[in-house]
Amino acid sequence: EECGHISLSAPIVRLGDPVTASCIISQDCSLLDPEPQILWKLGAELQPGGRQQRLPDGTQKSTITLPHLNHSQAFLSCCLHWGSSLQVLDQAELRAGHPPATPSNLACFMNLTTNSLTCQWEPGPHTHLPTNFTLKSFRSRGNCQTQEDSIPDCVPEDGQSYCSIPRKHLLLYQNMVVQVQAENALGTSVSPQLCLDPMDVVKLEPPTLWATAPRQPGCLWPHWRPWKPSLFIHQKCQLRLRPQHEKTNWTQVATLPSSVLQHQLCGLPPDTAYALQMRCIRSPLPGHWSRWSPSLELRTAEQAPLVR
Amino acid sequence: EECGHISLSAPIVRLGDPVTASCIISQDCSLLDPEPQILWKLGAELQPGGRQQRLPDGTQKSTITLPHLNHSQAFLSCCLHWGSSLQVLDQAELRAGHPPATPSNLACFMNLTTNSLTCQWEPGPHTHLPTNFTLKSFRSRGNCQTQEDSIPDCVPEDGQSYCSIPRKHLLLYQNMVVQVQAENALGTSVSPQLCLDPMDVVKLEPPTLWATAPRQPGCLWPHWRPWKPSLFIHQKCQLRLRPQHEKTNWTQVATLPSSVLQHQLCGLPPDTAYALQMRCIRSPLPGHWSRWSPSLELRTAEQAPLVR
Amino acid sequence: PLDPASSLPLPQSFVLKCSEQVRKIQAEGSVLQEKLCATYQLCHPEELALLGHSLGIPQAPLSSCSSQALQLTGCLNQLQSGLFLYQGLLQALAGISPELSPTVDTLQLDVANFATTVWQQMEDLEVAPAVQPTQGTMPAFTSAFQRRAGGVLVASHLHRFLELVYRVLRHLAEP
Repeated sequence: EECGHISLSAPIVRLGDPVTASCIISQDCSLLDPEPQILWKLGAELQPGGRQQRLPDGTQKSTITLPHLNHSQAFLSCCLHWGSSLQVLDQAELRAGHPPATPSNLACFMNLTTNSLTCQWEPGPHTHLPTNFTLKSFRSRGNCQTQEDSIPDCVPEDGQSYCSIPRKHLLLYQNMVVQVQAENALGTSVSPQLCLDPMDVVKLEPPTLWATAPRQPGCLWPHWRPWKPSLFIHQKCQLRLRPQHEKTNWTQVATLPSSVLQHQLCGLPPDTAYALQMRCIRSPLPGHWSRWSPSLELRTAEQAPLVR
Repeated sequence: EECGHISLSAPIVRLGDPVTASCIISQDCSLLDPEPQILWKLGAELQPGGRQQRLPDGTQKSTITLPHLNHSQAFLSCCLHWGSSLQVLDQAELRAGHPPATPSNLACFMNLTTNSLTCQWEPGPHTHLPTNFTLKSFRSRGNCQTQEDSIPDCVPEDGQSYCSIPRKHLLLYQNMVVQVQAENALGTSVSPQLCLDPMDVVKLEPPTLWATAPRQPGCLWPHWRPWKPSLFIHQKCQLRLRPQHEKTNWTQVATLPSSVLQHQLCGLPPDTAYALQMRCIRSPLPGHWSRWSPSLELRTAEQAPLVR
Repeated sequence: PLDPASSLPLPQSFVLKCSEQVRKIQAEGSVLQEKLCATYQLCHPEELALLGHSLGIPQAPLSSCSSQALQLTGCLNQLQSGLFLYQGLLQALAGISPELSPTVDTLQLDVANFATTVWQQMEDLEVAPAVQPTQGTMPAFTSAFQRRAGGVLVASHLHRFLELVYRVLRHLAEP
């Protein structure tokens, strides 16, 4: 049978809230001293304010209220004097924190190489308590008014704010609803729902740019190839350029369907170095722009010497 | 019922050995041509030499012997002419390789940080066949003449030639027997047995060296601390030095018990830069030398100016 | 009468191995005590004596190992039984906490291995009792706090037990 036993009003409270604890000292422990004085320690500090009473069955009970628990974690000990030392008879772990804030900025993108839908979110301020995040989703139709068969919960690795739903759970080209739930001992909160078709949020990588020698002076002859895994997706691509090594603004020179794999740029000053970049987006179907490609450095051909 | 069926003398043979295969064409496949000619292909090449016969039940059977299978892997196809095309009716995978050589250079060391015994070996030449290596071990006594309780097999990760036996399977300070077995479709081989006490093969890390200002000219005052996880092991340590930046031979200046944590070196030319290194070994109990520590660069004190 | 060490031919390697095992276990025991203090503020075994008393945590006798009246066979017996007892006490701490379990498991394995070293040496010297000692009834730690407090007490008792053993081993190691 336990020597001393602490029971708590609640093991986990909101930060700053009060906590009430009581400790009952069993008879065979208090035999040494008929009226043992029960003492409380929070961490290593003695806590005044314990109200002690003798129960009908002869056991001693002390109750204490900590008005504001400001530690996210602390140990409350119930003690007795025994000879010259202070004996710890029981110890309870107190935890304090906040209920989870609503997860925000939920965003998803479809990864064509891993074939999975990765969603990420902002977890919100630290709650000081173990908080579980779960990505919940279900299949839907139209604009997500109906809930069709649900998809297994996606549980992120410890401490991470993203989760990847594997291909086998995805119904491409159909809308699905995605939502992230945060839960801890003090409550639960859910993010707003996202209604999306995984293929509308494909993460495109930029095309690969290269060039062949320009045919006329003042011209550039860039070529490109869309990112290989996205070849089946019709895209449109933007081409921009600016004089090399100058941090001037980019000039957007063309918007072309991704099936066009080269483009002649003329009317540029001869023998001048330029940096070119390209990005693409799924089109006409919805999608997100890829990043801009790394710069391709090209030089326009020199002016041919005028023969008099 | 299958159209055609190949059966092999053996799916896996030694490289260069012969293989015999037979192919039976069922009636409903050969209806098109009462006397269909069965053809063999190894990979994409037609193979002459098939001996064909009509079985009592009316099915056709062709048998072929490939005198020397020199591919570690090849596909043998049983085919029929059907109209203008050659029809593949069945295909068998042929594999050829070598039985495993005896694994050699089995060596083990005890890792004090992971608390596991890691053994490594030389797998021997490539066998061209899937070959499984297993580290087998059992507890023993004395000089490993007896076999006491066995230890679960340690299966290395794919393609690796080492395996770690976790602490819970180890009986420290007692001898155990370790052996590695290699096995594939063509045979099994085992390495010679190792008889060892894990604590006699501890892998020691070198001590940490530092220094305080030398007291007299021409002296150095190196200090050291044994590698923390090995503090419980009595060791002896060797100290060596050589003039800095000179690739001359090291001079061994002291062999000291690891409990001695500093050592004054004198009789050296003043104001001279030296590199010091130290290594340790379990002693007096058996063990292996640690690597030499990284060099500690020190300079002997200058000669005090003679006051006339 | 003093049972001189020489009457029982203890191999030098056995004494050296036992000394190393004592140092290894004491080092691990200190790690456990440091973690219990840092994580749960249970830093003083003397604050838990009353609880230890009520839980009935036994301590292992080493009366035959006192330097004044060293009785070697009896000492080896008590050492082996004591290690066997502490092995059981450490096992009773199972589930102490996810952070401490690895340390307790390693400690328990090392104590068990040390007990085997002693037992096999007694067998080799043909002084081993016919039957392995029994651990007796182990305390039942019924709460997380009791397992932590038990951890502090067992580590502290084990440390004192091994201090005595180390003194005997040093005495035996003297040429």
